[in-house]
Amino acid sequence: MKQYERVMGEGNMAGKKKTGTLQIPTAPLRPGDKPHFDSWEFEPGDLSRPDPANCTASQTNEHAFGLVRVLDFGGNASGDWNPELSANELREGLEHMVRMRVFDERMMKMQRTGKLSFYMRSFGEEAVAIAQTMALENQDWVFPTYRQPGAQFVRGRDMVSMICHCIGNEEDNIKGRQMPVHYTYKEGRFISVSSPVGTQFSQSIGVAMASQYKGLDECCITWIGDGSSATGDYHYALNFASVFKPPVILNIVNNQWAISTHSSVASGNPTFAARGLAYNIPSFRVDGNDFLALYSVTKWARERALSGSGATHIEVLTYRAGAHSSSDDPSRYRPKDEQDAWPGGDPIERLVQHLIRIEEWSEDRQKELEERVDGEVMAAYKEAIKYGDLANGPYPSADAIFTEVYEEVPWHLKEQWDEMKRFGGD
Amino acid sequence: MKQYERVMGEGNMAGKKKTGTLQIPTAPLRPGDKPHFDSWEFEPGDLSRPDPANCTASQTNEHAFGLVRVLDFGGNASGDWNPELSANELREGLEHMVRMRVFDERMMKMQRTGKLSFYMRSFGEEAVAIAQTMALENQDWVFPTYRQPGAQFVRGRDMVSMICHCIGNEEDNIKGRQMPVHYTYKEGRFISVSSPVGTQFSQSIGVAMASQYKGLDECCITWIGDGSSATGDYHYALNFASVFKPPVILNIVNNQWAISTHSSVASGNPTFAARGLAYNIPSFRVDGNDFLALYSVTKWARERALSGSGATHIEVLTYRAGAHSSSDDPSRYRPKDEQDAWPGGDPIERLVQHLIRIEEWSEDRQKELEERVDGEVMAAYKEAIKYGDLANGPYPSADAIFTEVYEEVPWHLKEQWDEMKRFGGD
Amino acid sequence: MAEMNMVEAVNSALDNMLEKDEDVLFFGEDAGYFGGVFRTSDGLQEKFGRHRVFDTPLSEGGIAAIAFGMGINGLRPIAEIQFADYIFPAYDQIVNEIAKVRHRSGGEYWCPLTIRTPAGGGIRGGHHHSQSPESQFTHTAGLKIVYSSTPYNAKGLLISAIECNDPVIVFEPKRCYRGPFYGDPHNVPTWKSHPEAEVPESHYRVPIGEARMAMEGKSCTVISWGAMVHVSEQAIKDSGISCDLIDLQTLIPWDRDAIVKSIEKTGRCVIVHEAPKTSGFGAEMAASIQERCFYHLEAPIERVTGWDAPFPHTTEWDYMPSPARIADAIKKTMEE
Amino acid sequence: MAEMNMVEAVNSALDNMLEKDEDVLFFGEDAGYFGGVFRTSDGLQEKFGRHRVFDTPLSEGGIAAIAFGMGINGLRPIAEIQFADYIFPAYDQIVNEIAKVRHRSGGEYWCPLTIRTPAGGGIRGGHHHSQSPESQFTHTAGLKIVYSSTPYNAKGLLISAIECNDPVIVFEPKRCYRGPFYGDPHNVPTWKSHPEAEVPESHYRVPIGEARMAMEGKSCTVISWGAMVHVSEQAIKDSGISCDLIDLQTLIPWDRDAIVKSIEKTGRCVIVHEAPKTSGFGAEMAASIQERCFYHLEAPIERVTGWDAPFPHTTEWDYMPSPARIADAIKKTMEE
Ligand SMILES: Cc1ncc(C[n+]2csc(CCOP(=O)(O)OP(=O)(O)O)c2C)c(N)n1
Ligand SMILES: Cc1ncc(C[n+]2csc(CCOP(=O)(O)OP(=O)(O)O)c2C)c(N)n1
Ligand SMILES: [Mg+2]
Ligand SMILES: [Mg+2]
Repeated sequence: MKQYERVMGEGNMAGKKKTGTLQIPTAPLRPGDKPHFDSWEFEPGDLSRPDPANCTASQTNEHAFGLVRVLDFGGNASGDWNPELSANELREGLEHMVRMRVFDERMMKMQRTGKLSFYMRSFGEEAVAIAQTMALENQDWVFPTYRQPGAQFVRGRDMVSMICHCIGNEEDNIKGRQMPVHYTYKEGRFISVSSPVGTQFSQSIGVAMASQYKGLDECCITWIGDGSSATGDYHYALNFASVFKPPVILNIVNNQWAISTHSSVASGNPTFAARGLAYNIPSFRVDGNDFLALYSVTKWARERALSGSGATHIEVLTYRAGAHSSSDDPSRYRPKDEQDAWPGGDPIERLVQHLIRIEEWSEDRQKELEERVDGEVMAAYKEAIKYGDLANGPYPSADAIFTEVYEEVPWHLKEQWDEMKRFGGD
Repeated sequence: MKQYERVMGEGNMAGKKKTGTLQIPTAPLRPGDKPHFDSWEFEPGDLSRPDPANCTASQTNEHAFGLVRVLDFGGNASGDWNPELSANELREGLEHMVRMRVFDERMMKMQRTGKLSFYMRSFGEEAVAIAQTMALENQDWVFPTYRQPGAQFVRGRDMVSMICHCIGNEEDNIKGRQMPVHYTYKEGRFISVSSPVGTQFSQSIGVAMASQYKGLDECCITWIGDGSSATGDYHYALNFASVFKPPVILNIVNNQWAISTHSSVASGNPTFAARGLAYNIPSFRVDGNDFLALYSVTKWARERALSGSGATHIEVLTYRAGAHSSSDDPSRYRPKDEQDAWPGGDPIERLVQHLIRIEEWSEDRQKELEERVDGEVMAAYKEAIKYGDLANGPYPSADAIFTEVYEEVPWHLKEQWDEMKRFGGD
Repeated sequence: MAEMNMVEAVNSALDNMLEKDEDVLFFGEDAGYFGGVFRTSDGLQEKFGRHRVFDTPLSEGGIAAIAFGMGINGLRPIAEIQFADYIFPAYDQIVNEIAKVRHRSGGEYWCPLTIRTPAGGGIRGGHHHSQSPESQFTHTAGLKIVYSSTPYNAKGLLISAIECNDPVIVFEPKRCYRGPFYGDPHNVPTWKSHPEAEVPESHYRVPIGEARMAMEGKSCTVISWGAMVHVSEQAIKDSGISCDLIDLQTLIPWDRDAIVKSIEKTGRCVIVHEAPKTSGFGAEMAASIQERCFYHLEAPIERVTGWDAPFPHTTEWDYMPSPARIADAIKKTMEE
Repeated sequence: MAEMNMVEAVNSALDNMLEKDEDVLFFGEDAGYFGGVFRTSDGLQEKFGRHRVFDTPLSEGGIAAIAFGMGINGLRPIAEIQFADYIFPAYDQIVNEIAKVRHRSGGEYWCPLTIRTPAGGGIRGGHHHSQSPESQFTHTAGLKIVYSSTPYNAKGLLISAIECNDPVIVFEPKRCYRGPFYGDPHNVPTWKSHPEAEVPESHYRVPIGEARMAMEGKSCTVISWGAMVHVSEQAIKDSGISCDLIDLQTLIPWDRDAIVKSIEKTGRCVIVHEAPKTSGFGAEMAASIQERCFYHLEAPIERVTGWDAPFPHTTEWDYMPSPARIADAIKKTMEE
């Protein structure tokens, strides 16, 4: 018997039939449609830079519904948010971004030949981790998702060890335990990536509270995706941040997509930034392909964090230019070349354009840089595969299944370990 | 070895010592302090009544930070939100509120004598369930917490059966399975109360979606506490509501306390209502002790829900005048008589005052009502205990442990049931 | 009849039920337009409309919660959890709410929902795309738990789950979506010509609560579910010992009669699952079997399982029960 | 030495550790100013300050998450979950994150946190203030699980948990907070004069991984934990049979040596827990014991447990294992 038939028969409570049914949103454009985005109303200079220590949430109302920009589309930097970086700093940022992109391309190639099981690129979003981490101090904690590996370059991680992780060889510092791109790099205070999305967002509050408890000059930065902001952890993070005011920087990277799901299914609010206002946390929407704007807002947020005023909530507005991962084929769910229509363009091209505009760079130097980095990546790759790769081994010892589950191996694991060895697990 | 000592030794990443530590909020007043609240800036008539079908979230900005009121403290009703209820409707509401209060008092007495294991009153918050349910149609679904039993009076539930539930006797319609106050009353579309707080809030979205899917003239109303709005379910509810626009009315009852925890620990935002704006949902703060304002905003929300425009988010501003439950002693954590300082006064007194003011009621009639209701409750009580009570039995048969776990009893439960019977479980 | 792989069989079950009963809805992350990351709902949104088959926000807790609400309000929701590893944010809704609502409401409300989710290892998924968390749901009364292993039972069990008036969690071994798995990662067969890939296109049921005798023998009873059924089959062949192979299919309520009968015949029992050993469902089965069949057992009941460690990425073949380990356990029971 | 009930013993453990190590913080719902709904942290905020002992928002998921963050950043957080029934919103953080962080990070990060939570029935708590969900955490490698039963081990185990560099979940039988429980709801003794209520005021440990021999005998081994230890004691007395009574204390990793030794002596085993039977931790123990002690067992291992149903309110005494049921099971093992 169907339940609601019974209900409807009972007590004459059922309403009358009316037209209409569920209202299910979907992506505005699908394969076959012509890629298109509304152009942005906000220009560099439109939004003020409030005092970070004393800023209230409502003072950022315009920032949450607007868009903080520094670079215009002609490559000029302007406005209160211009961080006035030196050319060297800009070139450093550019180099990291180029490195990230080249690295990603190399890894994708290796993935296709079976040397990695899986890969995820930062393509189109390289500025996010790199500009934001550069705006911090080295003692600050970085709590990334799989789309912020770039922070490791900023913190000086050796590329060989990154590749060794991805190809799951003997030298993988996490011993083949997690999938590629699930980096851990404690020396650089880059906290371990884990697959369940969102969890790091709420955990970051505890990281920041610990720093604050100890009275150290440290903050924690973390990110979450547009899709993942629907998890409970997003709410926990914002809410605990509103209550305890820890030194934390909470970023939503709105790259428009969560695998095949458009951001309009992630939230009914056209700006993710504005959600932070509801928690009484100053909130900004930032052009995520504008290196300078990202840098600047992050620096502001750090200053605020360390003043004791608590969290900043930042929507990083960008576009996932590539597939979700090596397992994904976006041509099944979005228009081809949609990334070319993105109003924010490409973060690397925009920084190059700026550097050229201020006469600190040239096409030739860019080409040179790309070649140099390509060589670096190739060299690192060659070094890394010496220790094995997923297709050919050698892998981390299977013993690593049993170690570091606990600080010490308990008896039942010891028995199982012996059992495994009997069957050739080394 | 301590973890952070190791970290601090590594790579020279640790920051310098600075002053300051965790920032932990607490209640503004504690036992011994003189009870005090800021008086309210908003008067009846201050806030407009937008068109429910077309209202945008931002049109309710003032309503979310303000306070919708109809009754002033002199008992006059005014403003756009005046629902213009008939005297009979008002008296009906009053009667239900008085019934609720008398009922609660009787149950508390019974609890003290062991006839119930536990009890929770609606004291000071009687208007919430009663005004809001009266503003709905009978086919609308009511998804309550333990502080909205009053909705059952509106839907015509027999008091005897309510008491039989609370005292866990043979006639308890939920067969002694849950604690007192965990009512189920399907005939009145009052959905079962369960103890884990917050869960009903997200579930209500599914209830409303089902009604919408079927194209019926129905909505769902639900509530959550100020404390409980920190759960993930709160976020799921608001977010799914923002995406799917189901016919649902989402209330946060901010009664200032979550057991001993002040609302300043529940959220860093001084208004709970404003959170809804972040989800692009029209949001109101309403005087929860003002029967007329509550009724009116709820009616508005129903109209909106049935227009297909989706959810409304309502902060019901009130005060938990009693203890959290029969197990609680609020004198340990808040000033004595804090409830008397509450700017919103008492919901029953305020409706009485209004009815007298419009010459539809008198002190005598009120006294008469109270006596009549008291008699009713006493009669129901006497009837109910005929079927047993927790102190003396008879209880629902222990067989009820095994039934309705599944639609049919599977073999392993049958075996256990037999086993129980061997030991005298009847 | 048609030859289907497991993805097609699941799709066919959803298709049949969406067709048959307008109270049936299907939703989940990437489950609508895209048809699911494993393509199990491919084409269904197009066929039935966005109000029947749709994408949700990335929120397993919210997905379970709305399924609860729809269920008590008369629909038969089917919720997809993209990977079983991501079911845990919904754990509270499942174990405290969905499982208990019929009972707690004195039978006035109930929740005929289905949660289906790809589970298990063998796809290089590491910690969080490989877990097989079935046992973590078996302790909660009110839930029914099934675990399919072939195209035929994937469809038939899913239909039974959807039609069941109790909440059912359906685990599907993702490693077997496109072919059976015999424990050798280098041998990647498809379902082509496999007898269990013969699947009716129309509606049929595989009853909840009944195990399937996958192979018959006489010396030892091997019990398994999910991908491990095929690995066990291989192991039995390798061992050269004549065994009953029981594909459990339903974990709650499990088919004790079938198992007791087999063990009374064989006197020996090996249980194989890929989830960790400690408190895996093999523990419950072993405990129950020794209670019931004490005097028939000629050797201790062996469990061959995943290790008590997080599921690894590169070394997953050292983690999952292999034909060699299973065959060894079978032989061990024979030596006692 | 002082005489303490379990609430005082827990309070004393927290007090000692807050005093001893400034990395220790304690927090939870109503746990700060108020001192906890069971008063276990009474007076501690006043003594140590709001930055050491504090109230959190009502969000178990958030509580576990911040404990994780604090743990990997060098503190030793102790999080209280107000009732074990409310631990499930934190389940994802616990099983997918907290349990795995040491392993997943190649040992670079770890999380020395303690979650303590009152569990179990006997206080008329109905479905959601009575559950004893320990087994739902035992399947997840990386967690240690302890369950106290007396003031002495409540303090000693909690201190060990706080000092442990692995995450530990500490279950406390709320029914025994103020006195042992012998299965008769009308007999409400306090801890007064009970030998296990003699508790040092200073720091001491009860090691994780060691069981306690609560009674010694020769004919049957009774294994239990939490409140059921006392009920089992009563049952043994009532049965008139000479039994070892083993208070397990630690579930993961459990003290197999102690148990094997006892069963090799007695040849019989009864396991008692109040959580539902199916996939309760008794299942794992029975499965492991039959594996290890097959030739010593003279009768099937019996499990006396809560029923496979939600925990009831009015009829809780028909639900929880009673001395009569336990004694009956002991006798049954003797008859075989
Ligand atoms: C809790 C959980 N549910 C589902 C998944 C599967 N999954 C991995 S990434 C992803 C989409 C995430 O989208 P978004 O948050 O927007 O991040 P992006 O990939 O765009 O950077 C999904 C559904 C997961 N990893 N964790
Ligand atoms: C998930 C969960 N955690 C903890 C509790 C214990 N508990 C019961 S009521 C309550 C406080 C709720 O406060 P609030 O939401 O403000 O509602 P109020 O009691 O004030 O109406 C708590 C912590 C619970 N029932 N469920
Ligand atoms: Mg995204
Ligand atoms: Mg409250």
